[in-house]
Amino acid sequence: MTSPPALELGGITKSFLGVRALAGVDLRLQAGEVHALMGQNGAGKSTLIKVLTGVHAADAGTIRIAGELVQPRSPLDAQRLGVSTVYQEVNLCPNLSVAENVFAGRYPRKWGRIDWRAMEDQARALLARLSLDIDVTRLLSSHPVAVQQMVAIARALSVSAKVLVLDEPTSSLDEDEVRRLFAVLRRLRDEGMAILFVTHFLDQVYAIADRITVLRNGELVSEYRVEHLPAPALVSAMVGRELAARREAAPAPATGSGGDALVELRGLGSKGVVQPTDLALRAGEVVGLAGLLGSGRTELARLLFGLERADQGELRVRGAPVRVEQPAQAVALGMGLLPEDRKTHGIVADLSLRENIVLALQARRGVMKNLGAQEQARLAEGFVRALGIKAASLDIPIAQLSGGNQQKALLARWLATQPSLLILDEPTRGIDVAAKQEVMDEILRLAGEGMAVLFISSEIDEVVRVAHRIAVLRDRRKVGELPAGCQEQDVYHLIAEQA
Amino acid sequence: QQKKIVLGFSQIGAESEWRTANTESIKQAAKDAGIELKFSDAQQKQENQIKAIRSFIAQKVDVIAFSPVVESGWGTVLREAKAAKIPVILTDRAVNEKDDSLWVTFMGSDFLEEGRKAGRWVVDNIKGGEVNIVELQGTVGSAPAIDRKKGFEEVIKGKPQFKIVRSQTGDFTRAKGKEVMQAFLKADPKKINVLYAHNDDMAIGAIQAIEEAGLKPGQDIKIVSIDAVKGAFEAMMAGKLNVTVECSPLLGPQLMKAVQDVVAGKPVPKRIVTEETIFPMESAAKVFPTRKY
Amino acid sequence: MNRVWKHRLFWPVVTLVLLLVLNAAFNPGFLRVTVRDGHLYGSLIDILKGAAPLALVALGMTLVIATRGIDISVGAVVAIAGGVAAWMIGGSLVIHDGVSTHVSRFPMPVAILCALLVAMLCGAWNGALVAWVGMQPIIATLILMVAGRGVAQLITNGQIITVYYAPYFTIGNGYVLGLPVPFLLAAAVFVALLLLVRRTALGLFIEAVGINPAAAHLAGLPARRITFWAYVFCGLCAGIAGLIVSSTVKSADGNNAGMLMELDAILAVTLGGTSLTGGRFSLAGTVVGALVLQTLTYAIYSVGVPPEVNLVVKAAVVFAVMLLQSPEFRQALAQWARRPLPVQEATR
Amino acid sequence: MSLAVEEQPLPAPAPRRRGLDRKYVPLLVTVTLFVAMAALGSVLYTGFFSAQVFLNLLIDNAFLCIVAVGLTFVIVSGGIDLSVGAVIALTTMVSAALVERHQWSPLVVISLVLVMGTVFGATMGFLIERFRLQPFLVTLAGMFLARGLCYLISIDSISITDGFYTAVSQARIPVWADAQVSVGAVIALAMVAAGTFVAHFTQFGRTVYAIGGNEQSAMLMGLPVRSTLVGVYAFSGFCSALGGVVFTFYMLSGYGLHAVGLELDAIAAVVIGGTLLSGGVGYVFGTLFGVLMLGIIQTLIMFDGSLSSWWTRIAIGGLLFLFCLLQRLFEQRRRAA
Ligand SMILES: Nc1ncnc2c1ncn2[C@@H]1O[C@H](COP(=O)(O)OP(=O)(O)OP(=O)(O)O)[C@@H](O)[C@H]1O
Ligand SMILES: Nc1ncnc2c1ncn2[C@@H]1O[C@H](COP(=O)(O)OP(=O)(O)OP(=O)(O)O)[C@@H](O)[C@H]1O
Ligand SMILES: [Mg+2]
Ligand SMILES: [Mg+2]
Repeated sequence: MTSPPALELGGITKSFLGVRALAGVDLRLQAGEVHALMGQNGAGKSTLIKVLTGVHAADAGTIRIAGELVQPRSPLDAQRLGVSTVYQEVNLCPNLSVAENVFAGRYPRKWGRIDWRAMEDQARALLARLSLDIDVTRLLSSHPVAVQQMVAIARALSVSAKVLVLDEPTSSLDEDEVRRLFAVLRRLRDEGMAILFVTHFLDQVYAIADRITVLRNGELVSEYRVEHLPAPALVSAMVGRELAARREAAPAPATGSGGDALVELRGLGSKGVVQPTDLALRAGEVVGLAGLLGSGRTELARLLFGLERADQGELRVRGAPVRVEQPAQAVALGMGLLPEDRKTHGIVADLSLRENIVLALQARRGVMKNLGAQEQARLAEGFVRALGIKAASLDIPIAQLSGGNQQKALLARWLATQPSLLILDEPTRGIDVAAKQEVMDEILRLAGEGMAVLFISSEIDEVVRVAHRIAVLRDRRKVGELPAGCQEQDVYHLIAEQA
Repeated sequence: QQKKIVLGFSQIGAESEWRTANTESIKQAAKDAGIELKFSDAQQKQENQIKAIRSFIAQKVDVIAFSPVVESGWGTVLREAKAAKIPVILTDRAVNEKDDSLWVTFMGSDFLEEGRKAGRWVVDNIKGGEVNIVELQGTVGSAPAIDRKKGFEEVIKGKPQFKIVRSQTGDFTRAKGKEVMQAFLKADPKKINVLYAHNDDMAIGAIQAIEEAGLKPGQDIKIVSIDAVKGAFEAMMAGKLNVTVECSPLLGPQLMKAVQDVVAGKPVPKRIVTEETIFPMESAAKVFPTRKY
Repeated sequence: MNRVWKHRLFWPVVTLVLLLVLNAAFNPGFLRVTVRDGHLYGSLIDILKGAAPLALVALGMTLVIATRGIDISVGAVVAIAGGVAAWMIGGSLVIHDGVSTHVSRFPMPVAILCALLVAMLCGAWNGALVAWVGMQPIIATLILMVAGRGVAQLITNGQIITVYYAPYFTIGNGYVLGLPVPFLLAAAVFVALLLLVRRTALGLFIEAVGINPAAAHLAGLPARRITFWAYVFCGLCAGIAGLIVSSTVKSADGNNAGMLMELDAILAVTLGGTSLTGGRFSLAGTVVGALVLQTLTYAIYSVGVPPEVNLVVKAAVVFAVMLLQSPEFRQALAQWARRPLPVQEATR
Repeated sequence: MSLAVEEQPLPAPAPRRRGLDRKYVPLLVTVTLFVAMAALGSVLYTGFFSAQVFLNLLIDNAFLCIVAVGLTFVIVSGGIDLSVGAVIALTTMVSAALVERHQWSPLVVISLVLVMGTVFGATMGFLIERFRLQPFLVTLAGMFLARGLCYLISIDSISITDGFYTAVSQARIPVWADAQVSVGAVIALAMVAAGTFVAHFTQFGRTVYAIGGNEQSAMLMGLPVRSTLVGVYAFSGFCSALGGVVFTFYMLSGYGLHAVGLELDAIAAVVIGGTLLSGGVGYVFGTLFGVLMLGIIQTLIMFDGSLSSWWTRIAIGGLLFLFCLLQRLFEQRRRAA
C-alpha cells in the first residue's frame, strides 16, 4: 500500500527504579505530517522522546525508522539515523558561541580545519530565517532563554533529517516567534519531513498539527486526527475527566488597589540593563508585565530582586526607601522571585523535591531555626497536593521530575515563604492546560488574600486574563500602563504606538 | 679593596634540622669571609637546582657551589658552567659524571661510610645469638636512604646471626618513624633487638613508640642512628639512644676557604673529606654542650 | 537487607572490613585489644589513634568540597598550628637539680587557643579569597599551601622544636576512659558536626550552594558567607589535627608535618562517596574513608611490604575500592559473570 | 531538507567584532602582568634583562609547558589529571632502563614511551568514562601506580650516557647573538602551537569545550562525548610522556623522584593562564604564559639570592597571590565597564 511510516514506536515501556514512566506506548509518525504529542505534566512525553533518541534504553518495545528496526544507543546514533531533536529545556553549551552551538559536531571546514568565518555566516543566515538578528559570536549564556530556545531550534533545523522532534519548543517564545517557527515547520512538512511536536498550548496544536497522540500516566490514550478532536475533548482525553470552563471575564478590581503601594519603584534603573522605571505594586493586586521578547521584563524583575545592581532611582517598600543588593535582602523584605530559567536558576538538581520546596523558607528563617524533617515533609506534602505535583516520593531528586512538575515545585518554594510580593517570571512555562488554569486561579486567590504579584508572561492573553493592571515594556523601558479589562489588542497597540 | 667574590649556592631544601644547620653554617661563613652569597633553595627538586645553576651562570657569579639532590643528571648544566668558565664546587654529595673536569672539588660526607659505621657498631657491640634488626629507611629513592642502607648491609653481610627482619620507610620524619615503629612492635612484639634508623628524627619518633609499647629503648631494643643532631644527644643522655653517627653539616668555613683558593687560582684537592665521628651514648653528656645544631 | 545493600556507605565499609580481615590474616594478634596501664592497647587502637588527624582534616575538607571547593593548604595549616603551639609552649629543656621540670612559655590553654585561632585565620584567608575575591579554590589555597609551609618554618626557625612540657603530650598520647585522646577529639568534632548539619539547616544550605550556586543565591541563601565559613571550619579542623600531630611526636616540624595530608584527606573524602563536584556529602563516609586509608597504611607496615612496592599496593587498593563503589562497574561485572551461565540469577 | 539550503539572499554580514572580544580579557591580563613582572625584575636586578634569561624560562620549563598543554584539555573538559608528574618520572625511568641497561635504540625507546604514556592516559580515561569514576581519584591512583612502577624498576637513579641523548641534551639552537634555546624548548613551543590548533580548529578540541560547558547537553547535542573523554586523557598521557622525554633530555637520568609535585605546578600554570577549573573555558596559549609566570617568579627569587628557604616559599606564595589578585581585579573591572 503506502510506504511505511517515517517513525514507528511499538509497545515502548520504561521504568525508572520502579517508577513506571511509559507502559506499552505506540506512536506512528508519517512523513509529511506534524504530529502533536499531548499529555499532562509527567505523562511521559519527554521520556518517550528520550527513548526514541537513545538517551534512555527502553525496557521493552521496538523502534522502526522508515520500516527498519533500529536501536539508537545515543543521541549521536539517533542523529545518524536521521532524527533531529530539540529537547525540553535548553540543552546547549552555555560556554560556546551561538554559532558554535548551532554547528557543533558538523562544522564547516576549510583545509581540514574548522572555518569559523563560514560557520558564523551560516549561523547568521540560519537565524535570520527565524527572524533572529543577534550577535552569533557572543556566548550563548549572554542571551536570554527565549533566544537560546530559538538557537536550539535552529540547530535542529540545520540538520538534514527525516524526522524532527520538538519537545516544548515554544514554551518560552512569544507569539511572533511561534508564528515564524510554524511557517518554517509547515514548509518542512510540505517538503516531506515528519515532525513530532510537544506543547501545552492547545491553540498551537490546532494551528499546526495534523494528528494528535495523547498520553496519560505513561499510557497511550489514543491517536486522533486533529479535525476529529475539538479542544474540550482533547483536554478530557489528557486529563481523563471534564475540565471546568475557562474563566473568561477579567478579574474584578482588587480590594487593595488604590491604597498605598507595598513596593514602589521610583525611576529605578540600571545603565545598560533597564531604563529608569516607575511602578507601584500594591497588596492584593496582580500587576502584569507585558512586552515582546527581550523587552526587559526579566531584567526588571532581576533588578527589583537585587540580582542586578540599580544605579539610579529609588526603591521603597511600605513607604520606606530600601537598598536591595542581594536576593537575601529581597527575601527578607518579603519578596520572592520565580526565575524564568528553571534549570540554571531554579532547581537544585540533586536535592530532593522536599528540600527544594523548603529551601527559600529555610533561607528566610536562617540557619539555626531548622525545620525538622517532619515539618519539611508536612509542608512539602501540602504543596504537592495543592499544586498537583506528580512525583514518586518527596525524597527523589527534583531532577527526576518532569519539567512541568519541577516548575510547580519551584512555585511551591516561594509560596512556602508566604511572601508579600511574588514576582513570577514565566510561571506557566511548561505546565499543562489543567495545571495552568490551577496556577492562575492560585495567583488570583493569593492576591485575594492580600499578596502583591508581579506577573510576567510571554502569553499576553494570560497576562490580560490574570492582571489587574498591566505595565507594558518596550526596549527596556516602560511605555505605559493598562487597566484591568483591557484586551490583548490594546497591549499590542501600546507597543506598536511607541515604535 | 678588590671586588667581592660572588658565590652562587644552590641548597637542596630545608627538609631537616641537619639541612638548616648546613645552610646556616654556609651563610655565616660567607658573611665572615666577606663573600657575597647568592643563595637559592631548590625545595628538594633537581630541576630547581638546575634552574638555579643556569641563573647563576646568567648572573655571572664567580663560583658556583651546590649540594646535588641526586648523583645523576648534571652533565649538561655543568658543561654550560664550564663553557662560561665558572668553577663549580660540590658539597655534601658527589655527582655521577665521567668527566671530572666539570667540577674543581668535592667536599662532604659519605653516606655509604655512615651506613658502614652504623653497621660496624652493631656488629661489634651487640652480642648474643640471633640479632633481629628492624630498619627505618629514609625517603624511598633518596641518595642517603639508598647508601645508608647499602653501607649497613655491606657490613652485616656474611654474618648470619644479624638479620634485618623488617624494613620500611619513615620518610626521615619523627611522625612516620613513630607510626612505623608502632606497627612493627605490634606485629612482632618480642623479637626486635636492634633498630637502625637512617636519621635521628626517625629514631626519636621510634623511641616514643617503643616506650609506649612498654619497652625500654636503648636496653630492650638497641638503637643506632645517623646525623647526630641535638635531639639525638638528649635521647642519649636519657639513655634511650645507643649511638649516633655524625655527619657534620658545618661545611661553611671549609667551603669558603675553597672558594677563595679557587678564585685566587690556588690548587685545591679534588676531594676534601669532612671529619665524621661516631658518638656512643656514654660520650653524650660530655659532647652535648658543644653541639651547635 | 536490601536497604543495607543499597546504602551508599555499604561499599566503603566492605573495603574497610576486607582490609581489617587482611591485616588479621597476616598478624594473628591484630584484632586483640588488651588493657595496659589502664587504657586500651592494640593495633585497632593504634589505627583509631593514627586515623584521627586525617579524619579531622578530611571532615573539614568534606564541607569545603561540598561547596564545590577544595582546600589544598590543609597540610601547611597543620604545620603552622603545630608550630605555633610548640613555639608558645616552649622549646627548651629545663633541668633543675637533675630533674627536668615542666615549664611553658605561655600557659598551655593560651597556646592551644592561639594555635587554633591562627588555623582559623588561615581558613578565613582562604575563604575570603574564594568567596569574596572570587579566585578559583585550588589556586587560592595553593597560595597558602606554598607560603604556609614557609610561615611554619619561619615560626620554628627551620628547626624541629622539641616540646618538653609534659601536659601537652596528652593531646596526642593521652587516654581518657581508656580511649586515646586523638580519637575522642575526632569523634567529638564528628558528632558536633553531624549535629550541626542535621539539627540546623547548614547541611541543606551547603549542599544547595554546592549543587547550584546561582539557584541558591536566588533562593535567598547567603551563598558567599556559607562558603567562607566552610573554609574557616576546614582551617579549624586542620588546626586541631596540627595539635594532635605535634603533640604525638612531642615536637613541631615546620617542613614535614602534614606533608601531603591534603591529598590523603581528599582521597578519604572521595573514598567515602562524596563527589568532588560538590553537593551531596557524607560525613560518616569521610570517616570511613580515613579509616580505610589508615588501615591500609598500617597493613603496609605490618604485613612487611617492601617500601618500594608501597605505592603500587596503595594504587591497587584505591583502584579496587573505587571500582567496587561504581554501580556501572558492578553491573558490567555482573553481566560478564552471568554470560557463561545465562540462567543463573542471584535469588533474594 | 535542511534549512540551510534556501533561496533568500544572505543578510549582510554583521560588522566583525570591534576591538577585543571579551572572552580574551583574562588572557590579555595574564600577558600584561607577565610583562609587568619581567619589567620589575629588569629594574631590580642587574643581568635580569637579557635574552638568555628569558629563553632560560623556556628551556627550564619546557617539560612543564608540554604537560600543561595536555592538562589544559583535561581541565577544559571539566576533569583533572594528577598523574602527569608521575608519568614523567616513569618515562624517564623506562627510557633510562631500556637505553642504559638493555642498549635499545633511543628512537625506539622514545616511540615506545610515547605509546606507553598514551595508553596509560587512555586507560584512565576509559575508567573515568565507562565506570563514571571521579577523575581526581582515578588519576591519583594512576599517580601512585606510575611512581610505584618507577621504584619497581629501580629505587636509585640511572644516569644516561647514550650518545644520542647527550647530544640532544646539549644541542643549542641559536636565536640571536649568543642567546640560544634547547631542543626541548622548541618542542614545547611546537606543542603550544599544536595545542592551540587542536583546541580551536578541530572537532575534537571543540567537543572538549562543549563537554566542559555541559556534559549532559553535549551528549544530547549528539557530540561524541565518550570517545572524546577517553581521547582527552590519552592526549594528556601523551603530553606527559613527551614531557617526560624532554625531561629525560634535560636531566639525562631516570629517577623515581623526578618531577615530584609537578602536577600542582602544571595545574597552577593552567589555571593562572585563564582556564577555569570547573571546565569549559580556557586557552592553550594562556597556559604558556601561566608556565612562564611561574618560571619568572622563580627566576626573580633566584636573582634576589638573599632569601632563606622559608622566605623563598613565602615570597613565591606572595607573588602568586599578587598576580592572582590583580588578575581578578582587572577581569572584574573589564566586566563592569
Ligand atoms: N531520569 C528519571 N529518573 C526517574 N524518574 C524519571 C526520570 N525522568 C522522568 N522520570 C519520571 O517519568 C515520568 C514522566 O516524565 P516526563 O518527563 O516524560 O513527563 P512529560 O510528559 O514530559 O511532562 P512535562 O509536560 O512536565 O514535561 C515522571 O513521573 C517523571 O518523574
Ligand atoms: N530577539 C532578540 N534579538 C536580539 N536580542 C534579544 C532578543 N530577545 C532578547 N534579546 C536580548 O535580551 C535582553 C533582554 O532580555 P530580557 O530577558 O530582559 O527580556 P524579556 O522581556 O524578559 O524577554 P524573554 O524573557 O521573553 O526573553 C536584551 O539584552 C536583548 O538584547
Ligand atoms: Mg516533558
Ligand atoms: Mg524573560
